Amino acid sequence: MSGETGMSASEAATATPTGTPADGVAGGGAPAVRVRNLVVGFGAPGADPVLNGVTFEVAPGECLAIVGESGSGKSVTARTLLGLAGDHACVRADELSLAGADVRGLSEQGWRRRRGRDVGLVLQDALVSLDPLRPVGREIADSLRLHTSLGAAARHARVLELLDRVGLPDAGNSVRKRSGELSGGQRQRALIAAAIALDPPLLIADEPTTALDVTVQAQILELLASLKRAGTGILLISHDLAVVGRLADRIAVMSEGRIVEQGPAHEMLTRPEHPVTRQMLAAIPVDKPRGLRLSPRGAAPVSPALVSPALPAPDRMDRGAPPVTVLEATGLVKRFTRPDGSEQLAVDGVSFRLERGTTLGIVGESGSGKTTTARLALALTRPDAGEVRVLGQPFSSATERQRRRLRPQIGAVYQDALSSFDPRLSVEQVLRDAVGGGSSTGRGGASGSAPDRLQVLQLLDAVGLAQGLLGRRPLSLSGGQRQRVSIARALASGPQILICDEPVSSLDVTVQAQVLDLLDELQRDRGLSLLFISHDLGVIQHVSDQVAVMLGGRIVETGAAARVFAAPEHPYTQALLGAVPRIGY
Amino acid sequence: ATAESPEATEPVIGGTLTYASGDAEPTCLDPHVGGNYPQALVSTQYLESLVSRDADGAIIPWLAESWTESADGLAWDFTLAADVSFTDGTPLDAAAVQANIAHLQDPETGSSTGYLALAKVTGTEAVSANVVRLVLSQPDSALLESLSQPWLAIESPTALARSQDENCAAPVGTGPFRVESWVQQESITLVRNDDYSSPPEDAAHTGPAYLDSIVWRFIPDSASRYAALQSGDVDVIDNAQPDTIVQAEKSDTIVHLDAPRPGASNRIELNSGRAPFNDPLVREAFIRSANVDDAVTSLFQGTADRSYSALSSAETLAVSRPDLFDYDPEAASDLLDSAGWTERDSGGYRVKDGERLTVDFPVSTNQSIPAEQSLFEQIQATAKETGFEVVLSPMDLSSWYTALGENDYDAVSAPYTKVGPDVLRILFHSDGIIPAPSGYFANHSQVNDPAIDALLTEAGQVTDADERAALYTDAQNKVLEGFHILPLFDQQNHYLLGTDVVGARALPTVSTPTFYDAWLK
Amino acid sequence: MAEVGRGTRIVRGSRAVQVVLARLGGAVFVLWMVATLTFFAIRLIPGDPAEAILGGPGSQTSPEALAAVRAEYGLDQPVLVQYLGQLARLATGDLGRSYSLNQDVAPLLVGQLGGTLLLAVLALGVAWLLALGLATWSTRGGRLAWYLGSGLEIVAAALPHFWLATALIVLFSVWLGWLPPISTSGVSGLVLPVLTLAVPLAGFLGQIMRESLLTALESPFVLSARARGESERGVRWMHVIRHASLPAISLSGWAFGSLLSGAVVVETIFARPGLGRTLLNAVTVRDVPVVVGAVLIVAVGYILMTLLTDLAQRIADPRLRAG
Amino acid sequence: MSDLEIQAGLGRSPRAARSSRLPRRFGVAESLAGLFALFLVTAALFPGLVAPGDPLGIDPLSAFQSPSFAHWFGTDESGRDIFTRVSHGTGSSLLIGTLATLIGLGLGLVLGTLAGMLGPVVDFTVNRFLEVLFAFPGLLLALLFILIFGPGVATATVAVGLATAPGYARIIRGQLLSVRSSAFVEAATVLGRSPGQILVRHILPNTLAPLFVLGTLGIGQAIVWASALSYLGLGAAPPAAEWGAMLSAGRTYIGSAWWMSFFPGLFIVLTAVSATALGRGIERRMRHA
Ligand SMILES: Nc1ncnc2c1ncn2[C@@H]1O[C@H](COP(=O)(O)OP(=O)(O)OP(=O)(O)O)[C@@H](O)[C@H]1O
Ligand SMILES: Nc1ncnc2c1ncn2[C@@H]1O[C@H](COP(=O)(O)OP(=O)(O)OP(=O)(O)O)[C@@H](O)[C@H]1O
Ligand SMILES: [Mg+2]
Ligand SMILES: [Mg+2]
Repeated sequence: MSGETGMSASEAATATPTGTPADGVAGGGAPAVRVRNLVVGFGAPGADPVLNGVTFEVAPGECLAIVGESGSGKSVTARTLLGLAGDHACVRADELSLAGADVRGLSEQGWRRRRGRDVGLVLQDALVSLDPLRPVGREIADSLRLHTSLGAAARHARVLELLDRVGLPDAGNSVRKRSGELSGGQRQRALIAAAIALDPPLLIADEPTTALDVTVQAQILELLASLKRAGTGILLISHDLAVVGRLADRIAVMSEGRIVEQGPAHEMLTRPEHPVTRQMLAAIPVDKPRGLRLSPRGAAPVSPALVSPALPAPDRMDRGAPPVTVLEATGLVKRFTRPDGSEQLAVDGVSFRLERGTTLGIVGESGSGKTTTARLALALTRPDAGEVRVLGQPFSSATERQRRRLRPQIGAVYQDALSSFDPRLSVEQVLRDAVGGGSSTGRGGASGSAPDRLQVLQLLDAVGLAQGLLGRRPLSLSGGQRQRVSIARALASGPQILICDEPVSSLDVTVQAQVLDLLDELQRDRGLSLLFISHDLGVIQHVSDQVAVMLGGRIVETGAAARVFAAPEHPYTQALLGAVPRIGY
Repeated sequence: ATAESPEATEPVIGGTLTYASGDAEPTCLDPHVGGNYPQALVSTQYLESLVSRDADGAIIPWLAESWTESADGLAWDFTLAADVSFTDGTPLDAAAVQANIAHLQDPETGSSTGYLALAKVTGTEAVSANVVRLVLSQPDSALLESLSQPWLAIESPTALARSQDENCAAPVGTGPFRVESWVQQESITLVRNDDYSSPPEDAAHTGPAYLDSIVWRFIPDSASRYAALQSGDVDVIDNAQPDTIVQAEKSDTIVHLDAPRPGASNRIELNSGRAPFNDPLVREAFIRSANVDDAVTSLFQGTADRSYSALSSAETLAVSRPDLFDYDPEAASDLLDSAGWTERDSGGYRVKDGERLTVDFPVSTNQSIPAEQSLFEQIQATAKETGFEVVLSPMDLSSWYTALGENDYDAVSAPYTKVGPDVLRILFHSDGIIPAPSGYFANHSQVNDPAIDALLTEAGQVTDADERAALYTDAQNKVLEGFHILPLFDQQNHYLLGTDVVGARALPTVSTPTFYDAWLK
Repeated sequence: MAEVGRGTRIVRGSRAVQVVLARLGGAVFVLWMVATLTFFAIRLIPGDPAEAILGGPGSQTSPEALAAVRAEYGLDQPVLVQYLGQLARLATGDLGRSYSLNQDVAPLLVGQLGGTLLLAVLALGVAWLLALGLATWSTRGGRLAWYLGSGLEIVAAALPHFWLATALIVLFSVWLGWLPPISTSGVSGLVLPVLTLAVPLAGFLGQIMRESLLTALESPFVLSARARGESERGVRWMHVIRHASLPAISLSGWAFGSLLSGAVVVETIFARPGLGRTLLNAVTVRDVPVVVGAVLIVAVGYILMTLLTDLAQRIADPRLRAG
Repeated sequence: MSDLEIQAGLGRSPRAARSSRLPRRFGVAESLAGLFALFLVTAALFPGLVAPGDPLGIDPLSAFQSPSFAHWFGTDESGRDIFTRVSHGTGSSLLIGTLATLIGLGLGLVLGTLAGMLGPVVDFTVNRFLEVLFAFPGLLLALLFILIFGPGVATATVAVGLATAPGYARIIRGQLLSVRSSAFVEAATVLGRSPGQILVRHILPNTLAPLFVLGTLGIGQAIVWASALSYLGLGAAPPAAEWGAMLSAGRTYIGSAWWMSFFPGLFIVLTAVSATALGRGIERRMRHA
């Protein structure tokens, strides 16, 4: 043990990244981490553990991906490997070794000596994983300060070297910047730099790309790949098989605290055995043709009996009828003044038409103006120029009073469903309000007319929610359930148009699949017209008839989905397409 | 422990004494300006008057070594002590005294106390270099007593010639100390006058004072003040609270110096100028219904004696009438019945044709120490049993003045400190009822009795001591028998000294402390 | 994650000037309103200022004196004239002449200011230390520490100054005899007043610091710091403390105001020269110039303090600078 | 920012708020606070129950008695029983606190709503006005008010209300603005709700709900304030059994009779503390609901 720690800090610091995985394995021979039958529980020992017999190992220069839906225990696994499972967590394992050394029952000091040296961690949420008050340089230098005897100057030099290595542009400057001044991608790189400062044999990346745009995501994955080549063992954690596809050597699928299936990446992706794995694979929207189910039947049961007969459902597939434009935007422009007073064109001359029964997908990176466009379409903000027409009638130019007539024709689904609910209201109240035209101000479930109640039930059923949820408050619902409720609310007034701003971005792939299917069904059953906004090209590709690609407030390319994805014209579109994570290589 | 300090040991020269006053900080150190007790307290250390008083109340020479009154009593000649000079070097001579009288009578000065005391003085003459003559409009038997007060102290004419601000900041006198510096709101520093040569006859020694300097501080909060004395941060405090005095009496590190102020006793004045107290029966009823004795014993814990007189016990001419003021609820009830206040209302208060028997009692929080205010509360409580509703309303000084000015009170307690029985004239002569333009007047009980007026006016002029005594005695008896006032106790004036302070005493004039003879162990 | 720092410097510059100007304008307006309000408020008080000017325990004012005073202070003129006169003088930085202390207000108050500022600043500092100490301690020790800590904070926040002061005097001066209750000279005399002011404030600050401390402790960046092998102490000193301080900093302006309120009581009890005591006296004797002057100074102090606070915040929190 | 905002923990991050991993705060403290509050209310409504006897009845010969079985809290300078007085004082003290808080909240509500609802111009004006009020330290504001309308319980109460109003106004305004710009209000607009409906259904309830907590917290502070005024001789007039007044009366005798000022002070502190504890408790419940 003392010999272990004897592998002195300075060596670690000066150890230059070695070339090939082979060397990595040879160096020490021991796997970077080996876990056998790990059990982690919180609070009462009676309560069934969060992790239940997890077993895996990662060799140096190898990448193991743990994939599982939200709450399956991925992050706990990650934290446990660092001895950071939490104060009142009880950890048991037949084996738990880092770089060959048993770390069970290690003292706090012992753990501290290993963290960052034997194992580095890159956290889920890059945006908040760096101290916003400290220059990233200091953050990175911390690991060196803690584990090496390097002087300030040496540390600084090393930090620059690291920033270079993770490909942060103009390291000299970035060192002094704080995370707030860096873009998401840059923060993630900085974070990785901090994690690999001492070349730990193992790097744990917990959803390193979830919050990032596809192009950035691709770059980060590439960076991790280069580290892997340099001999670092990588434990990659994600809820999206497609993401890990291009990096992982082996994949472990986790569900409810267990690893249900584990094997070489290729096998897992091509010949999955376990239903969970299958379901995950099925859930990936990329390259799945329009209308193909992503989630297993029954995930969202729809009993036709209850579907409200409010609208005749025109068959989307009938191409005979001439297209009717339900929503039309022409030359929309929206400026914002930044806090520092400078002007910013959030939306710059955006025009589009949405035809009845079809889906117009708007894709673009963060900040490209998608939400603003949506808000303009909903007439929640006044355009500085241009106009929005609904069903051929003036919308954005009308007064709110006049608009109110048209409002029932347009429903909206938001990215952050939770905040779009009045925190005081229960699910039932929310839906009643939506149904009863706001007339029902009754707090208790009892009040309100019977037809109202029937309608509410129909809505619930339409979005595949159990009636049991009626009494709950949105806060206590899962992400998927919330999104369903908000869709139900949007449908309440029997709209023709549904405007969805990133409806699935905060959900993990499996849940996302269910929601996408739900929307698809609803569209078919009710002849809805969807304006579907997302930053995820895969999703857009799956759901859209027409596509518009936004960049910096402009629509750089638009056209039929099939055409755009088959033969993208604009280089940016091509870049996006190139970056989309795909299964099968 | 009491103030008798062992004189056995030799006085130690030097040292600095710290004095903490509970009174408001003066806004001007020259007692000519305005003229209130806080000024008197501090100015006693650096200013001196023409005459002083000894413990028996007899007038004794000070800056004036002798004086003569003309036969008609309209002219007084004062012979000034030889080779005395002010701390700025100006010699003390007739001209100096003239300048002071002029200064006091000049409206610009804004003198109140001194101004009123010199009401009868119409002019001054320098008979010779060291003999000055005061010319009067009428004989004034109280002249010497008036002149003995600190508010009429003699200051350097050269200093008086300065602007009022300068003079207020550092008045120049002949006293054993002089004003070195004054940091507003913090402290006044006094240093020894090494050329001092004019101690009063009753001083314990001659020549300069023992102390190097005195630091005069202001600590309004009584608890903090006492704490400061206990912790030895200060050597002397004034306005000591009864309970602290009792503690001090027990302790062996603090001595108590009790020096009741001269002039009026501390009393409640009943406003006979309006109902209900315009009825003598009701006045007597109130007085009989107030259990003052128990209150005084419980509140002052033996530090103050009950008074039955209009005058302070410091006044030799004070007439005391215990028989008039004993607590007798039955008698009180009978009196009220016979006065027509027969019914009682739900609150148990007497009622007469719809009117409740209410006594409005504005209390000046600046002028009444807490113990006094508690005393009033107890009177309120006991008087209630007989059916009086006493409404105590504590207020700040200016509101209090206003209330009085608008004759909006039935009972009030106001101190009046003045040397000699002439205070009776100010308090009970009907002239004192007519408010000055300011609304201020001294005759709060609004006694309007020609007989009393006559007695007081005459007493103010006769020169024969016995005659004067007789007149004042009659006047007092009339006032007391008319139940115009409810005497409580002597105007309290307690000093607490650390035992290391030796030889401090209060001047018998207005009982302000003097540290001329004092030294620190 | 809007990209930061795209705004052109020039625009930013002119913007800054605008902001500063606006701030100044606001400040002047506030001062003017404060002056006006105070002036007329005092005017509404029943009674005769002339009385107040001559008034003092046991003093008997003569008509002549009053007349003289009225003339001297222009009290015989119509209120509006007096008001305008006052404003005009204020504009020239002349706070007029005190009724009761017969000296010029400006120098008087400036003289008093020192003591109060010293008190306030020290109290603020001590409060900060107490609050931080308590918050950190009670968030690291177990449940007991937690209950104790938050309990202490709430109690402290509820302590009235005047009661605390008395308690402290009785305890430290009368019973233990460690500290002088009253001494304007020397540090020992400062201890009790400063404590009296600091403890309740510490209670308030502590309550917020605890909240933000927790937020910080739970935030991912702390987790990743730990993952680097950072020690508990390291985590607290390198990361958490600063985050915990931010909201408290933003409160300092308010805290300063409350300290001045407290100074009124504390300076009276501990017989310290200072603005608070002067103010209270002035108000009770209706010394208009002093009150107006003092209030103005307080207002200026408050405004400066809020400006300083903003500045401090920007220094402590780069995110604000980024805008 | 006012002490209330601090206590109400506004600007507290949802993370800290939701975090289930904190120890459950004040489970104990709350119940204690509740008990004390219960006692106070009883004392306020039926002082006779808690302490039979006349709070004003004097007994000069048994003055300055230290706490004993006969007199739990001792007696004061006039031999009045302090426990009796403290108990009978509860009513007035609570009343003062509550009324003052109501006044403050009322004014704050008016100002806040004006600022929050009636567009930028009004908002600007009101904000300036608030700034002015903030530039007065609360105590001074109260002092001025009292000096104009004369000391006394009524004026003291109003004064405290006045002094606390700006704080409330600011909180309410902030609350209003955040609610108005919240996503769920937009959602309601999208559903085609009229401004009136939105106001009634969403904005008002979500704005007013926190006021209850503020109120609870406020009462404690208001009582402390009022007692401070009484202490400066500007509140209830002696011998009225009001805590602040008793406290200041007792201070004179602090050296010899500590109990005279200790117990009234203790009750002030305890009341404020329990109010805070309860307020916090309610607040947390509301947030976790
Ligand atoms: N400190 C803790 N105390 C109690 N329960 C915890 C704690 N940490 C995690 N859990 C529970 O353990 C389960 C797994 O949590 P974990 O964060 O590992 O899920 P995850 O797979 O990372 O989900 P996501 O993809 O959303 O990050 C969750 O139900 C969570 O509530
Ligand atoms: N209310 C606003 N005030 C100022 N700037 C705004 C506002 N709303 C949006 N912006 C700016 O407009 C640009 C476009 O914002 P928008 O939210 O439409 O982008 P987005 O495509 O929705 O990004 P994301 O994918 O992250 O939601 C961004 O740079 C943003 O900073
Ligand atoms: Mg996770
Ligand atoms: Mg968006």
